[in-house]
Amino acid sequence: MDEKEKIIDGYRAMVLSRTLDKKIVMSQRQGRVGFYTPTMGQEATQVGLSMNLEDQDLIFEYYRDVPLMLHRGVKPETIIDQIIGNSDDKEKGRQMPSHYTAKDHNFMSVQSPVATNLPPAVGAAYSIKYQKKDGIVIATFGDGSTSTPDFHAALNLAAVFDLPVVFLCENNKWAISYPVEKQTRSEIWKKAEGYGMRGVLVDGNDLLEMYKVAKEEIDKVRVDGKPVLIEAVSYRMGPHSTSDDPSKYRTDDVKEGSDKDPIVIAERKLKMLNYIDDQAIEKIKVEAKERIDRIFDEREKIAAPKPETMFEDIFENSNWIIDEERGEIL
Amino acid sequence: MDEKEKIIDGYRAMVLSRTLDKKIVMSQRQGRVGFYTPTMGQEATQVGLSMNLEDQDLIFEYYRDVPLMLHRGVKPETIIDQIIGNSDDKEKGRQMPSHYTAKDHNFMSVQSPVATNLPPAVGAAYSIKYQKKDGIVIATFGDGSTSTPDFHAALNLAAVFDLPVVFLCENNKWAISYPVEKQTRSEIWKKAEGYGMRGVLVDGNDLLEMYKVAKEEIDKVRVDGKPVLIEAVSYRMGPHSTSDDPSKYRTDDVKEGSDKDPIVIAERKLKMLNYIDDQAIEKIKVEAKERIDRIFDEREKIAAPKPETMFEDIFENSNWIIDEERGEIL
Amino acid sequence: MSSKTMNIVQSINSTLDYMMTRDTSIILLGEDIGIDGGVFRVTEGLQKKYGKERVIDMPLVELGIVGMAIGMSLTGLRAVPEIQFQDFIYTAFDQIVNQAAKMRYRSGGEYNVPMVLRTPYGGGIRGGLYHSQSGEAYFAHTAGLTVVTPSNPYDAKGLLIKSLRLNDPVIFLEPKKLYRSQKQEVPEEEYEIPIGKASLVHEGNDFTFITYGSMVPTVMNTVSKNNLDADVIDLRTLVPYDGETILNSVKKTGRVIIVHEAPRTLGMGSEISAFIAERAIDYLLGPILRVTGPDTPFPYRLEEHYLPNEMRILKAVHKMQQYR
Amino acid sequence: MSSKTMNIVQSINSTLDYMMTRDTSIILLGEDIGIDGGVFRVTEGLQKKYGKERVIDMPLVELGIVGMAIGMSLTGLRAVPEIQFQDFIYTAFDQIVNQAAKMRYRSGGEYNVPMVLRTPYGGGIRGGLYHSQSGEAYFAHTAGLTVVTPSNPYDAKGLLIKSLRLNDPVIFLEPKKLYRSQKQEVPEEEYEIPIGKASLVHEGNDFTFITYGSMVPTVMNTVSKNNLDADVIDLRTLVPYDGETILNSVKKTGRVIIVHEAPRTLGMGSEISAFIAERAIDYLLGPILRVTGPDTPFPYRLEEHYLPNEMRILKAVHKMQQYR
Ligand SMILES: Cc1ncc(C[n+]2csc(CCOP(=O)(O)OP(=O)(O)O)c2C)c(N)n1
Ligand SMILES: Cc1ncc(C[n+]2csc(CCOP(=O)(O)OP(=O)(O)O)c2C)c(N)n1
Ligand SMILES: [Mg+2]
Ligand SMILES: [Mg+2]
Repeated sequence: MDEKEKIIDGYRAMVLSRTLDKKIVMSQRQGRVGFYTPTMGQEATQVGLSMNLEDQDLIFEYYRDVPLMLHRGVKPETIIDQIIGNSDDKEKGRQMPSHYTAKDHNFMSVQSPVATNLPPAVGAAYSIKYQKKDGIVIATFGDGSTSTPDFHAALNLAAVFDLPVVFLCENNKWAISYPVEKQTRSEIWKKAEGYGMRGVLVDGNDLLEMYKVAKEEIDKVRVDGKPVLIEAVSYRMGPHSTSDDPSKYRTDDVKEGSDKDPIVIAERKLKMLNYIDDQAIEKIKVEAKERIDRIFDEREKIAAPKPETMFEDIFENSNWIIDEERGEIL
Repeated sequence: MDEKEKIIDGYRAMVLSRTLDKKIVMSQRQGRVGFYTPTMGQEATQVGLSMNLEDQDLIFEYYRDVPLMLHRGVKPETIIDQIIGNSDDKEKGRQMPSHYTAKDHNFMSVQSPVATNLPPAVGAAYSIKYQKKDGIVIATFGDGSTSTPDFHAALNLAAVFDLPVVFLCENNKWAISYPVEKQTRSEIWKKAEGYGMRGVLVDGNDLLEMYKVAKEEIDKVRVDGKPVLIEAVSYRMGPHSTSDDPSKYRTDDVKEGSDKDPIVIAERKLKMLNYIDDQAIEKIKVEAKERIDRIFDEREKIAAPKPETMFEDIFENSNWIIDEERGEIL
Repeated sequence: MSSKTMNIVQSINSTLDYMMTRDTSIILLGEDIGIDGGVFRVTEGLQKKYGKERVIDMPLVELGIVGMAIGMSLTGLRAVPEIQFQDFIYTAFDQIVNQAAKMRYRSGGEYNVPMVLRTPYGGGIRGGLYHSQSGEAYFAHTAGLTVVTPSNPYDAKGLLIKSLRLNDPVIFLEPKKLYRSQKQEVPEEEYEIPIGKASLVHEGNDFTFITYGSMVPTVMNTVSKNNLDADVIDLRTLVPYDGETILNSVKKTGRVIIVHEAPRTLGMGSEISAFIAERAIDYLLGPILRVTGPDTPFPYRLEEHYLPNEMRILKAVHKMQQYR
Repeated sequence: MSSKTMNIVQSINSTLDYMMTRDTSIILLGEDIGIDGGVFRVTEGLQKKYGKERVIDMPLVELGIVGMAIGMSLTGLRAVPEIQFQDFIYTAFDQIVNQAAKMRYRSGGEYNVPMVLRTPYGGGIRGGLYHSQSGEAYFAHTAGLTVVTPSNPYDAKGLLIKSLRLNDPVIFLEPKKLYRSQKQEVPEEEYEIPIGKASLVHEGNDFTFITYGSMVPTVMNTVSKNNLDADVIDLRTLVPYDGETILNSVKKTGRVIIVHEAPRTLGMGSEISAFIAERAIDYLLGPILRVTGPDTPFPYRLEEHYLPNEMRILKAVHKMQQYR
């Protein structure tokens, strides 16, 4: 794919993700989905990063990484199946919505306790280095997550052992109701220095900028095998989750379609570059909408997982305790 | 006390501590003490800090802070009672040696999991600020402890809430067998910046230097109420503990009486200032030795705690479960 | 005596308010508890009333929330940390079991930690693996912790007031499934429910049901719908549990069924069962049965199969009835 | 068949060596395990033999040790993290219970964590509050963890080999009191001890002693010194425990005494007792008794009063004998 195609393709993933996002949020309001953490506003950050990844790279993602997953080739079906928790869901309907798994694209399984994906990400990077494999590890998390114990442990260890990890902090300015200014008295990217690691700040609202900076950084990681902390600043345009009401704690909403919307920013830039025009944009959007609507309706019809699946996968082999409990409950 | 007296007094505390240290280590070899973490080498760091403290200050110390305790006025008896775990021990013989408590001098009770004293120290500073009391909080820990989750949580919170905490990292270069160069890729004092906090480096082997730098920093904390991270570099002259054999992992020992011994450094400087001469030094050392020998022999004779004390202080009021267990065991 | 109709959320909220007015040493801290009023709205309005210094919105670090609460409680305050979901408490586990629980003991009684750690727990809200856990056994196994869980608005108030007057750490577990599921008259004046005292919420002769928290309504419904002639004991305090009330009932009925949501292996039911097997074996007319969550993580879509329900309780009843 | 006389430390050390030679995916990580050989010398010599990349001296962060081990085990390696003392594991508790234990389940079986977490536990070395804890119940209560503890050099080898061949996380608890207290012939060739299979280390008709880890020698000495006609069951695996062996013995003797070091409330004994009270109530000739550590933190100077001993076990025996 040439550079232009690659960028248009990135934009297309952003639109697909936004379309899916809105579909799920709407479906949640209609009672068709139980819960969801919207990703609106973080599309450029994630896609810009993803555009630099290779097949063998491992990704320890967090719950808001739908754009990243879609761009990397995970099908919307996978996302929707997880959100509905139907019997096609790779996780067998076990996790609440927004906790995806996609091993076929090297995505780990998302946990809820924030940033606890980071130390395992470092361990995975150790594996790669030790086994002399190709590839790097991406570990993503929010601004709030920088306060956690796991953030500290992971960054220090990745630096100490010279491991190829890209720590992507998706600074969307909020941790539920708590603003990033109160989370810490330092800029996030500057925390890297305290670990003896490179740190960079990038405008995560701007697809092209994000693509460029991530490229520079990821190229370095591939060469020198050392970690980097990227702080990509965007904005959480939606509520924290479908259970959240941001009007309780903030007034500075960024509206969809406004100047600060990363999709609008991308469109402006791509038009300036003559990569796309209004017609192309319209086509991309219509296609995305039709695709998502169709898929969603289709996936919704898939049955729930069978009750007996509840007792699978605790261990590779079951044991008498689980067997008895299954017998008693089913 | 004038400045000169204060400094001589500091030196005296260093000698007292060193004397006690050697006495305990020797007693451990003789089977009179079960375990001990020597403090040899960290006297100047601790005393230099302590010289700037006031009565109301709260101290969340760690297991190697005997010089600090002694300088602040904790009696050697208190230390020895704890180490023996006799019935006069304030902790009732419950903790293994080196885990002191001295509430009368505002010392907390030492725990083993390293650095887990730091978040409570921040909470105590919050109390002081909230209740508009005087005083600051001192929290001490080793170089290895900077890798812990609690270090990160505490520094970030102290900065976010503008709390009067002095974080004293006693960098003695080793965490048992693990050298500080491998613990982290950054200088420790530089980690402060990642929390938006002041950080300073000081020669913790030099009593006068330590006193001066700690004074500057503590004065600031008393005025602006904001935290600081002080990295005081010294050297763990002894083994990690009486169970440890440093010859397995290091060869660069600092010998007692050598140029790098903080007591030797202090003596040289104090003599240059004409604060003391060889005779005065000898007198201080002899007095310390006689005092410690006498106290140790005396405290050793104190009986063990009574078995029933094992069942006290789990809660303010006992409950039937504990009562029954006591009945069954005693 | 005046009273108000309230759910558990309202009861805890108004009790915190009541106590904060009277005991100025009480201070709340947690994620999103201030301006947002808590993700379950339990602390709604309190920051507005008591200020940001007393109802503290915290950075995202449970270890720091609990750690700071310990330090506050060591120095004249009475901290009430909230952990947003009990599932996230494990990142602060060391502070709880190695610091808070052992402070009085290790300091020979010189220091103590009068902290009330509040946290919603259990399933019933479609939270899946990480928003549904019932971890009470971890705390109940830890010497030095008092573990409390109310099952209704009235008890919530009395237990919370009492907890806020203890001088040792309390783990105050709020069954989130019941937060808004029932309303009850709650007196406006203050009252305490003693720690260690269970509530006999139904009386009968054939069975002893021992339960607590979210399972109390499930058991009660099963008992009344099926006209079971049974004692139902709501433990309210898990440590120290009320051995006397349990024994009295067991000696009367001889048939014990313990019901809880948490996984069976080493769940609270195992302790209660062992206690009975130690003290009242002669009175038993059948096995001691446990109806609990299974030893699996908590599933999202199949939540209703995970949670003990009427059918499973009746299965145990029938098993017991067939005995001998 | 050749064999060597070894203590537990030597048995684990040589087994790690044996397995590392054969399974190149095994990798060790922990504090002071490399150049220093571990504070109990369990990993002595291994770094020299296998290199610093394979026997990793780690910075001081348990959360990171376990977290990295999980990541390694997800990606083709088989990590063997060591926690220097089990008492310090709580700072990594979330990684253990929320990550390692739930990985296979939450990913629908796509991912798994073949990690063997080794850690010395229990009292007997004058370690006081923070170097003596027996926290096995915390792990045994956690769905998704296999919990193993050997009581002698022979079992240590067989259990460790088996653990290193499981594809799920194992908590491998080493009773530090026994590390060097006994020598035994350990075959040089490999053998596995199955997970979930207890060992009947003494046979008799009057009593069933159920125990594990550091208490096995204590119970065995009491039995032989006092000529007790008793079964002694060494559980070896705590989860899944060997229900069959337990039931067979209980049905034979009718008198059960469970012995462990950990605090009584919700200690492993409560689960075993509840299991028996559920399945074999008719066979019981007396109460199910527990001889355990009390519900207090672990004291330094009074350690010998904390640990169950012959006197306390005999007290239980007499209590049982007086029954009926
Ligand atoms: C350890 C832990 N504590 C609390 C929560 C509850 N919680 C879920 S998301 C969230 C905020 C996360 O903020 P941030 O890291 O900035 O990510 P964002 O949601 O903004 O993308 C909180 C507090 C959690 N999931 N994990
Ligand atoms: C959480 C935790 N992990 C491991 C240990 C075991 N341990 C005791 S001291 C120590 C090294 C501490 O090094 P440092 O912080 O530099 O302090 P120092 O002993 O050098 O004064 C270790 C690993 C512990 N006490 N706590
Ligand atoms: Mg955020
Ligand atoms: Mg050190």
